[in-house]
Amino acid sequence: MSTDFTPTEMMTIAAARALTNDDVCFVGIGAPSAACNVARLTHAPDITLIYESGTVGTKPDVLPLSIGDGELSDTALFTVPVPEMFRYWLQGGRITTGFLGGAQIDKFANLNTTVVGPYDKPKVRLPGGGGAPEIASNCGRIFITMALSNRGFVEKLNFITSMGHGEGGDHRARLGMKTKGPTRVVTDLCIFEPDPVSKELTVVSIHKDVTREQVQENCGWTVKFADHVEDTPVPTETELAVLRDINARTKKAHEAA
Amino acid sequence: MSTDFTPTEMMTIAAARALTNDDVCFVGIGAPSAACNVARLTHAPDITLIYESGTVGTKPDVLPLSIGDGELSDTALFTVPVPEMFRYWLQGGRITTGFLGGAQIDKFANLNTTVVGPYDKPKVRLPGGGGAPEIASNCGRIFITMALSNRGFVEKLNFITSMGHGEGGDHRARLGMKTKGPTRVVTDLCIFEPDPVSKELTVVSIHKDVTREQVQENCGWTVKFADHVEDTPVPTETELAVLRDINARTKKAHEAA
Amino acid sequence: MARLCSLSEAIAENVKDGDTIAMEGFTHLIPYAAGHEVIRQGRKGLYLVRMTPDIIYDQLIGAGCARGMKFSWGGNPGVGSLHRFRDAVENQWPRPLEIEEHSHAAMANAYEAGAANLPFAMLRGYIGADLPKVNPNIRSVTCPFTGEVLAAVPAIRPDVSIIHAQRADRKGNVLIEGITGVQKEAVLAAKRSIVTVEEIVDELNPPSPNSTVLPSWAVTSVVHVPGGAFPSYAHGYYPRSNAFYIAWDKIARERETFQAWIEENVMKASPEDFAKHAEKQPVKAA
Amino acid sequence: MARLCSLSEAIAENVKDGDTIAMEGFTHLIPYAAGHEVIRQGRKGLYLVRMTPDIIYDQLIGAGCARGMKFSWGGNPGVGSLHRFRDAVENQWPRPLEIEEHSHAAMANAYEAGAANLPFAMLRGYIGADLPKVNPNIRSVTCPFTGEVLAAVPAIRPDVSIIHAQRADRKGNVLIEGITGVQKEAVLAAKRSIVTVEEIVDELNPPSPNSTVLPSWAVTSVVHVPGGAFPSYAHGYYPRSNAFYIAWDKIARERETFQAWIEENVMKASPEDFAKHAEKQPVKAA
Repeated sequence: MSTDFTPTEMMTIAAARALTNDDVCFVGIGAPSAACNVARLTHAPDITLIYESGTVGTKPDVLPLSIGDGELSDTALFTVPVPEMFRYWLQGGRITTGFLGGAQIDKFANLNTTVVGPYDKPKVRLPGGGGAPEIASNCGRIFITMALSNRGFVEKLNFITSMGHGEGGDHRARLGMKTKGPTRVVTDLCIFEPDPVSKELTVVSIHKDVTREQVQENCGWTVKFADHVEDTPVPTETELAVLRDINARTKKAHEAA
Repeated sequence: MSTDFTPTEMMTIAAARALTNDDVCFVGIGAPSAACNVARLTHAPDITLIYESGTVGTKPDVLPLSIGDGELSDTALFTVPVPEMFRYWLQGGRITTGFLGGAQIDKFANLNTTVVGPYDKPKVRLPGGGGAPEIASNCGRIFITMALSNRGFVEKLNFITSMGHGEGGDHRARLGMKTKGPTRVVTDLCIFEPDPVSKELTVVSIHKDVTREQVQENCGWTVKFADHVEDTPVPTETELAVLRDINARTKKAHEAA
Repeated sequence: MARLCSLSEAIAENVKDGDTIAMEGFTHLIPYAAGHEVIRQGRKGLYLVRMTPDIIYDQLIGAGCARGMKFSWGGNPGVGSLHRFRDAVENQWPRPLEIEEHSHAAMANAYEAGAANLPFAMLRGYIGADLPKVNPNIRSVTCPFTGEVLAAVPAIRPDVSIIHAQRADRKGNVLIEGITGVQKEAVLAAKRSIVTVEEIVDELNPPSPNSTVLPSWAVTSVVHVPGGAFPSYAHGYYPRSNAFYIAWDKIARERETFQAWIEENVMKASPEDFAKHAEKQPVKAA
Repeated sequence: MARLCSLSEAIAENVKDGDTIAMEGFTHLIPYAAGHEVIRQGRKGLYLVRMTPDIIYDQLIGAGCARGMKFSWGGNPGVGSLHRFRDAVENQWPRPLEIEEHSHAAMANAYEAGAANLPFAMLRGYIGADLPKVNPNIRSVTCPFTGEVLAAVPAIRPDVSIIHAQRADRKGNVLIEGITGVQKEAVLAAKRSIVTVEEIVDELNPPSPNSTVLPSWAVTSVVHVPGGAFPSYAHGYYPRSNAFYIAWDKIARERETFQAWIEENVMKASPEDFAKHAEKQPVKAA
């Protein structure tokens, strides 16, 4: 067992662990993409990874910089037009797990990637929703991974780009959604899961050498901890080796071209 | 110039002549298919033929028996799924000419291929509309070809499968259609075109050795003749040779398999 | 993930009495072997869906498997009428057949909407046509931006869809080539699906990255049935038997000749009997 | 039929001041050379449409060609912000930019509806999201069968769409392979269209009968511009220049460095300058 790892490595590996061979996973770019490919290269070799560029069953050898790098199509089972991706595969209800990141999240796992400040006069104009609004509603369940910080984990979002559990409780069901929504948020310090009833994000596992105080200091709301908080198992040597290998290959590839 | 030809040959060749190199033509099976391919093999080598099976730019060496024979896909520029054919290409307004046949037609070029007798208790249950209802409304213009007969050319249809000029006049425009509808009906005895105002089918050309009386005897309504009725030019040797060649190849191919 | 199994298992597990069932194939790749297995297993009360109910549904209707049919063109393509279909509609033999009739455009859009998990499809269609007068499932929807009125039909969501394809790999990923019709949509719109294939291969190797593939996890059962599309054809494998389509007109015209044909060629036959049809070479290589 | 011509002719004939214009390409096959020609010809007041306005639209916005933009994700993929886009939205520099913002699903459906000649698209979308509160072009439609309420957006119908593709034949038929994005829909939804290609060939020879082909009669202009998708990529021809995407962040961050780059690499350059980028081999053969 290795003890020499960074918080980001821990985050990626902890995120990867929740995926299984049976998952058909809609992969967001960045941290989600790293986690999904670590899962594929370790315990879930048969996982189906789908990127919104239309690539289905892709097995990239290096992590894509963009959602539509050539690597994704080269290694895919097949590639469909983008309208088909959103109509038949995502809206069609064929995706078991959507894996998202975001700029900001609130305690009900709603995400903001649109604006900081008022929409009409933004303080910061972020990229926008992309696929997230419908990924969040149409996938069987949602995993989220982002580094814990006061800027990112906020009490109230300026803008809900994609709905998590809305105002909490049965809000999703009241809007007619039959999917589960966010079931896990993996950060570099801890793992949250929504409370079964209130749906408020609750710390269920803390990474090695992290304290509850550190979690609270880096989160913009008053953090709830589960009755029993687990210690996140540290990365195995295999997990770390796989992650570092793919990161090294990726760095080399992205700097080359 | 040949004089030895059958009425059906005259019909097919007369139908073929109205097509040009610039046409993108949605081809019905049977007589329309023969006419379109004679056009392609004579004066309109660059015509684009499309069959509703999804085959685009097809150049069959033998006439297909069905709308989706392998010959059509083998010789096509490309083949699209049937929903795409009806959505992007037909409804998309990309087709200049639709070429239809039918079991029954009335004087406003409405077609019936659904039932003879009441819909609920039909005397004869015909195959139904297939692509015709939307071919009739979405193609730039419609050509129709069918043999003239009292059973086929009727005063009143039991059922309008696809609308031609409806009740005549500006009926199409009143329903919001921007396409021309049927502009020519080619039979084995004569050629009809709609009157510019009333839209009633009017004989504009009569084939060799056919009399006005024969036309009237074989038509279920009182036939209108144009002020100036032309003599349909008889088939050229090339036209006849091409038609007979493809018919012979077709007969051989269909009996073989 | 798709289960690779025998045809009798696939039909027994996935096709139930009373199901809404779509066997698709637009002239090409029609799943005849599977249709025969449905007849052999004696399914009753099926609600048949198919754009072009040709011989395969004439056989199911004549054999008494069907209670109703949704369709857009019911004929023997290039030949004439479907005599068993007409006998059911005109004379209720062997039992009455409830019909719901659409245009091709509406059916194709309805499958597309089913695959896209939408409750209905809209189209610029049926203008000036009589079908909306006799089919209460043709309605309308108004554009919330322009006010334009469009035709609307319910999405098709079969209990089970059955198609035939060229090949599958051992994981159950399926490749379809040539005239693909509405088969992909029919499978994705259905709760369960069966794909019979000409070949099972180690590597699917689609010829283009954009080839038509159904991934294993979107299919319920995959069955190896060489020749299973006869008398239709499999692009790259064997040609359409136009001669059989022409011959069917006589076979199906009388109840007795039809029943004798079914007894001999379906009830006493097996899926393996289709293999002989796979041996003919296409006139042109694909 | 498509006209084969030079890029300057194609842009001069088809792109007018004030046009609604879509330059599409989902990371792959982005028509950069054509975008540069639009800047060089000094078009003004363009209303830009694109799902993922990345560097190509950052350049057009910063160069002052645009009055507005409809989009669903505006960023430098994998790198960060589009600084010229942000400067226009946050500081109205070089001019104000009216924006209409959607989700990817809505934009993809809106292109699809445009290609299908429908006035609007419907989707199960935007549930619980805030965009409908700020975008009056997100409305709803009710299913006439189930009563379910779905989101509705207007169809996208550009005056002109521009895409890049792998190859065309001499008649102007175009083949697109790999990640095809919404390019086919963008072309079919538009009044006019320009396709720049890596190669002009005698025979198109699509690898599959079901390959993505745009026939000559559905395209206005076809232009031979090898390397014309750089710094994006052309599947089978050359790889994406991730290094350029990373470098762009610094170039675009300040107005001065941006303007110097445009002057040097667009205003003083020509379409032929893209050819050098076509010489790099992809890491993996397609």
